[in-house]
Amino acid sequence: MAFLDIRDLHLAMRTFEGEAHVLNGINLSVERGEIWGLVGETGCGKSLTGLSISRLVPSPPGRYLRGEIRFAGQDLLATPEDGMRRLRGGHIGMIFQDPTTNLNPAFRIGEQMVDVALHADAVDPAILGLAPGASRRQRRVEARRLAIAMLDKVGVPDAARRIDDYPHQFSGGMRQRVLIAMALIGKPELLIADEPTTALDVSVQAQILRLIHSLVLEYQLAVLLITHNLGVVAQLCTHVAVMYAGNIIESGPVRPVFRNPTHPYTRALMKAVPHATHRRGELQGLPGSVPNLFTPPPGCRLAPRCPVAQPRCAERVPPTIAVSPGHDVACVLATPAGSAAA
Amino acid sequence: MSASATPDARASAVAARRQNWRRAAYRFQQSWLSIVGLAIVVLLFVAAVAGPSLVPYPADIAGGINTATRFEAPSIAHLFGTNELGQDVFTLVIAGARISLLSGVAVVVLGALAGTIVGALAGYYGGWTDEILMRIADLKLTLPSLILAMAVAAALGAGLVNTIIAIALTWWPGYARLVRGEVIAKKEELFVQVAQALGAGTGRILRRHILPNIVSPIIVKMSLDMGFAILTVASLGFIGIGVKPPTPEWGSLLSIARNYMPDYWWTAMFPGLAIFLAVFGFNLLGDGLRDVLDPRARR
Amino acid sequence: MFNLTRRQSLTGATALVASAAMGGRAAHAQAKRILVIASNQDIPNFDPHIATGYSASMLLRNTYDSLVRTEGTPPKPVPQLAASWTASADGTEYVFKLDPAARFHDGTPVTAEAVRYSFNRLLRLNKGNAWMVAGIVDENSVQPVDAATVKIRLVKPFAAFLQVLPWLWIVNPKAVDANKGSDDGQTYLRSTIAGSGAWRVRRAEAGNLYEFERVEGGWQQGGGNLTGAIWKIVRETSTQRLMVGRGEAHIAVDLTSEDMDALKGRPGVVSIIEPEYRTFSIKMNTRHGPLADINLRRAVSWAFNYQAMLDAAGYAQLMTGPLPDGILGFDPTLAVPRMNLDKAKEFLAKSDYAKGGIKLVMNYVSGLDQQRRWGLVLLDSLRKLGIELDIKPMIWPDMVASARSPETCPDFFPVYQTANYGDPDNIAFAAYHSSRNGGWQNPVYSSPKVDDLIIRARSETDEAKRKELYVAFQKAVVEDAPDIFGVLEKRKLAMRSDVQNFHFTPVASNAIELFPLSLK
Amino acid sequence: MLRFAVRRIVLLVPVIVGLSLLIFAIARLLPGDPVTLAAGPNATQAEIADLAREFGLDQPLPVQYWHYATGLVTGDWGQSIFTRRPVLEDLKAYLPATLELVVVAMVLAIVIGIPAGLLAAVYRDRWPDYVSRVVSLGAISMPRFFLGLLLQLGLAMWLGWLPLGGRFPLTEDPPPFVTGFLTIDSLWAGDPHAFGVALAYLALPAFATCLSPLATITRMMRATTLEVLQQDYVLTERALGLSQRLIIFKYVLKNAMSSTLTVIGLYFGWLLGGTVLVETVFDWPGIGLYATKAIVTQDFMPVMGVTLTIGVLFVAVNLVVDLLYGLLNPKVRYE
Repeated sequence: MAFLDIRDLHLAMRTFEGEAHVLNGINLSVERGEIWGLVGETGCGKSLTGLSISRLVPSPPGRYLRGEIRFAGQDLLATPEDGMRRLRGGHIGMIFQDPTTNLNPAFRIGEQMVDVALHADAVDPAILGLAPGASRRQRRVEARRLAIAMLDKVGVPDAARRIDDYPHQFSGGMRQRVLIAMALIGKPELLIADEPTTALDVSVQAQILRLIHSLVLEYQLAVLLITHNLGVVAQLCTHVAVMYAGNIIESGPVRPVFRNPTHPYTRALMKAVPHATHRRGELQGLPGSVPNLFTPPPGCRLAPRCPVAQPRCAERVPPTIAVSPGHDVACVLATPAGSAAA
Repeated sequence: MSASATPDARASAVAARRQNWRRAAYRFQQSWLSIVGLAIVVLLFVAAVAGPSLVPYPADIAGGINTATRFEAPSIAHLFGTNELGQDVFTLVIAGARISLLSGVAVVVLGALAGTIVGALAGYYGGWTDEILMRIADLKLTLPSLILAMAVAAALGAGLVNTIIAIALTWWPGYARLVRGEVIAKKEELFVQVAQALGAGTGRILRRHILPNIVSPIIVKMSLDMGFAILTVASLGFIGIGVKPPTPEWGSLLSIARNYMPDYWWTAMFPGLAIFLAVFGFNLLGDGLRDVLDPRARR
Repeated sequence: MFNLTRRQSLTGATALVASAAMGGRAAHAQAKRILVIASNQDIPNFDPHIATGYSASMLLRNTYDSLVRTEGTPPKPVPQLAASWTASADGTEYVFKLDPAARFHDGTPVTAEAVRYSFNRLLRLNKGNAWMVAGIVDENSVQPVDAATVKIRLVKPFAAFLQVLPWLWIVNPKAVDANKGSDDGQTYLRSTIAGSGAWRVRRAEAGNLYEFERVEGGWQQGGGNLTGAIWKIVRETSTQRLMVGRGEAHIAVDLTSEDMDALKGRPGVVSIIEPEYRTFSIKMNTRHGPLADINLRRAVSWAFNYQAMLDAAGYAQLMTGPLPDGILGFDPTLAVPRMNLDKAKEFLAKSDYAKGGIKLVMNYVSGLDQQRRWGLVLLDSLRKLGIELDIKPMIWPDMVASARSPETCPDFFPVYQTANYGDPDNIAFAAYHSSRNGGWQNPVYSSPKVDDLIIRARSETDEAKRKELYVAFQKAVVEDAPDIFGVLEKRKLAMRSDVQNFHFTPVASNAIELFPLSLK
Repeated sequence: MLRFAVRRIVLLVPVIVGLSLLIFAIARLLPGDPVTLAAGPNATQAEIADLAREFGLDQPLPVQYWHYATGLVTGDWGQSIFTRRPVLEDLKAYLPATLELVVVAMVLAIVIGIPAGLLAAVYRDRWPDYVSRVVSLGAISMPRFFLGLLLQLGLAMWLGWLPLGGRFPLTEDPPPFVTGFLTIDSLWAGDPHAFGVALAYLALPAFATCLSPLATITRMMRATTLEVLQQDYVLTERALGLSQRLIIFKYVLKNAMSSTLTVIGLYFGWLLGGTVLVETVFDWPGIGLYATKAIVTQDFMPVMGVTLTIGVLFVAVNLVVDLLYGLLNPKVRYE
């Protein structure tokens, strides 16, 4: 079993209009040291997948219909909130999109980092490495030392002084570094990064990506990088999974997938890359928009927009087929590995 | 979108609006508190409109007395008992709904009107006009409105109209601020600029183009203010600076009846409860409406 | 008992509440014997020659002395500063022998000169109670004979002279002269006592309370055991009633009939419901507006629902004409209007307003609930004549201002007249003599015939002849129908049973005299 | 921070001048003839004219305002035309009672309202939320004078636990004046009995006064907490495993407080003028009762004095709130 293993995950969200099936049978396996890029349009369910791993989807309105998420063998959907809390911060770190809104503006960054470190230490005393009888004060001092070290590591200059600054005193890139430091202070094994660079300048983006890359190498992290930017995936990731309307429709190691995109949606996505701005719902070469999730079409969810759709596409969900080792595609037109020549 | 003129798009816009209304109505129904509020307010309006023809002793409303039946405890004949002049308390309380509702509406409408004019002028002209009007409004907000209203009402003399004027005079700054903000925002919008370019006069632009567009926040505020306006009218009545007898205003009924507590509790209890219910009803309704109409407040 | 540590007091705050607030205070008051009187009237001015109203009277009669006091039912003059007095046969000259022991609070003796000084100051300022002796006493009337003897020569005879003396207080000339300022000491006396009374003001919190304490070494002998007293301003009569019921106050002076009913049978509470010379009538504007028509006035008088007025008043009796029952010269056989719609309509038909259809105005003092009730009774009565009534609450000063001229005077002007002295002249002169026109007691009514009767009655010294004159006066007034003669409300006081030695007197009985009172 | 504070304080000057001008204008625009009223029932035309001269009411309006304004600065706030007492002295006597009432009520409202609002938000759409919403709307709708009467009826008349009204037992001397707050003065004097008594007298009026700010603070706190709970940083904090308690009571609370603080400031000022009704019901000797009496007799100077005092206090309280806001909100402080 993989380090992170998501099997047939179904998530429904209740809204005014009814219950929407937002995740529709996600399958994903991530090992330590792998950097997975999870790509797709806004609303395809990639962020919810990330949140599901940390069990941060509020319930209600969220409801898991089926499936399981296993993290280091532990079934997360069956883990009580208390147990989840021990995993968060300590074993699973998360970074979110907008560094300007993800740091609490009313507190010095040190304050927030120290609290995270103390929490991580409560889960795993090795984090601070203090004896069990250490006083609160000692722990705080040590946690602060660790926080400074962490800031230093992610490249915040003059960390010992800046730890007492407020978030608004940092630039966007620096704030994202602070958030990364905060996410990694508990030495997690899995890092979920939800669009970590989207809100940043291109040059800063590259720095952050490089930082993540170096940290992966150092800590043997498993990373789930959620993004809509295929360029980022190409730069950083080892693997990629393409999502559409709650399904992973194509996944595999970056190189084969990018070199040989098989699913019509992936192809459309690849064509869109040069255009930095693409409006929601209007993907290059794909007319129409993301399907209604309340009453999804019975077959392939892309069928109504698909340029190469066939009658059978609308009848049943296409099976997932491995077009090459590890490269899976959910399309009736895909041909299994080995039969391609035929 | 360039397609806004096509029949298709218009139909979908209509559908979207209908959808919005349905959604609003749904949300409103979801909140049973709002329904209770609506029910109370409807009841109040019924009492206000049809009250005099519903009550058992309509003569008492205009000051009819019957000193042979003073201070009778609640009974079938007198649901809320009788007061110091033998008047039927139930009759007076029901008749009071008209007074309270009327004065509440009048205060809010007058306040909104004055505030709208001030706010619109300040927002539209900007500069010194804006500065002076808004400074006055700000200063006005720092003054104790109840004391001010009391002073003005006392100086003008007793009577419902004077009371309403006195309260409305302290009521406008809130609206002035609201309207000014909206006018400044709307002034920059394209349709106003176009009208200006076409040479429309100031009054016309304000009247025809800007004000109609800011009616809905004003109405939301008015609905939220109703309860408080009723409460203020009753407060003045309670202090004894309010209506003239025999007007059956709740606050003054309570003020008089206060002297008969606790022995003749019914004379005080029912007018007091009526004030509470009326204000509560409007507050529930206003709260519900705001939740529905103001998406930011809805969570 | 209260020797608690701070911590105990904090944790035990709730437990303390009941015992501390109630029992503790009671015990405290017992030791000091402080009488608490609840009243709704403030005492804005302490000047004995300016201040009026029963609350000021209470303060003044306790902190100042006058030549004579009043006591009993019917009220009789008894010695105070004057130990004895004589009057000449024609009733124009009085000689008073002052009590040699009398001392002002600063120790100066009360002399004949002080009497002269006080009378002249009263006349000079011409405010307060000066009207009581207006035209009777002038600046040369008071003549010191020696330090302890003073002679007062009246300008003309005044039968009620001794009755008004209790309300004319003697100030300490030395103290006033030292603080005379430019206003004859008005500023000084407004908040300072310069008298010889048995009490002084210990604490004055305007609008809240006035505390009195017994003057140490005061010249008065005897009296009750009180060490102090508090005049507490309590606006709501129901609150006054509750305070007496709970023992938080010993006497409440402004109770309504409903309050008295509620207190009935309450242990520890004594109710005093006594007739008093306080009239209430609704004056009509005889000079301006529709009511200048005598037939309309008569129609109104006959249409008025007297029974309802009486019902709404509670402990009261209807007036028979302008004078209160039982006073000298009162005519119980006088024929006065009582509700009779046929008769009322008859008069209405004779008036210029045979069809009704007019709207009249009545002002009343806002906050005086009885007046409001009677206003509603009038409204209800007038409706039967097809006449509407606009009832306007007003503050008292505005009422007074409206009385200044017939044009500003409302159609109906309700007014209480409290007798300060037990003589018919008090009400007859104040309320019906045309010289008082423009004042609140008699805004507009004027009749040469009535004027003549009043003046003759006032200086007549033969009692039988006086009575005759007053009978004629009553008949003449009723004939003119200037008022709706209303009710004599009974004086309603509630008192804790531990208050001792209280004797009711029908004049200014709510201006409690502290001196004789004791607390058990 | 200091510069910020100084600048704000300097800005108060024109505000106070504006306030005095506005109050003066309102007082002079109102109908009514204070001089005739003051002169009394038997005054002659000459006496009325004298009185007008004495009060300076015969001067042109700008001159009158100048006298009024200079008087304000030199401590002459005019005098009541009826009692002839200096307004400033009356205010000194009555203001502490109102302040004590308002401060105690506000403290109650804050201490209860903030946790209540926080809990309502955390338990959104569950019973604590419903209860707090209905109760707080009910409390806002409750006329304070009616509530006061009911409290008197229940706790004072029927149960007899608490005094009906007033501020201190009549026959006892209040503790020596230090702050004018009887609760503090009695503790200062080391008199626990007087403290208990003062509390007993304070209980009902303070409760009646606190309900409406309590309800408003609860509602405001609920709304802002809900807003804060939606913020990204709360998600981050949860995602990094911080406990719900730590998040709510430390990280959310401080953020939600800063918006609620503004409401608290506004309410404090509003209450100063809004205690009129409670003071009337409970016979609480504060400026509200003082103003009411002056209004009923159309006595201008006390009304102007009270209005100005409340206006200035309102501005001052909001200044303090602004400064506190800076403390809670580092962004403001450093700009």
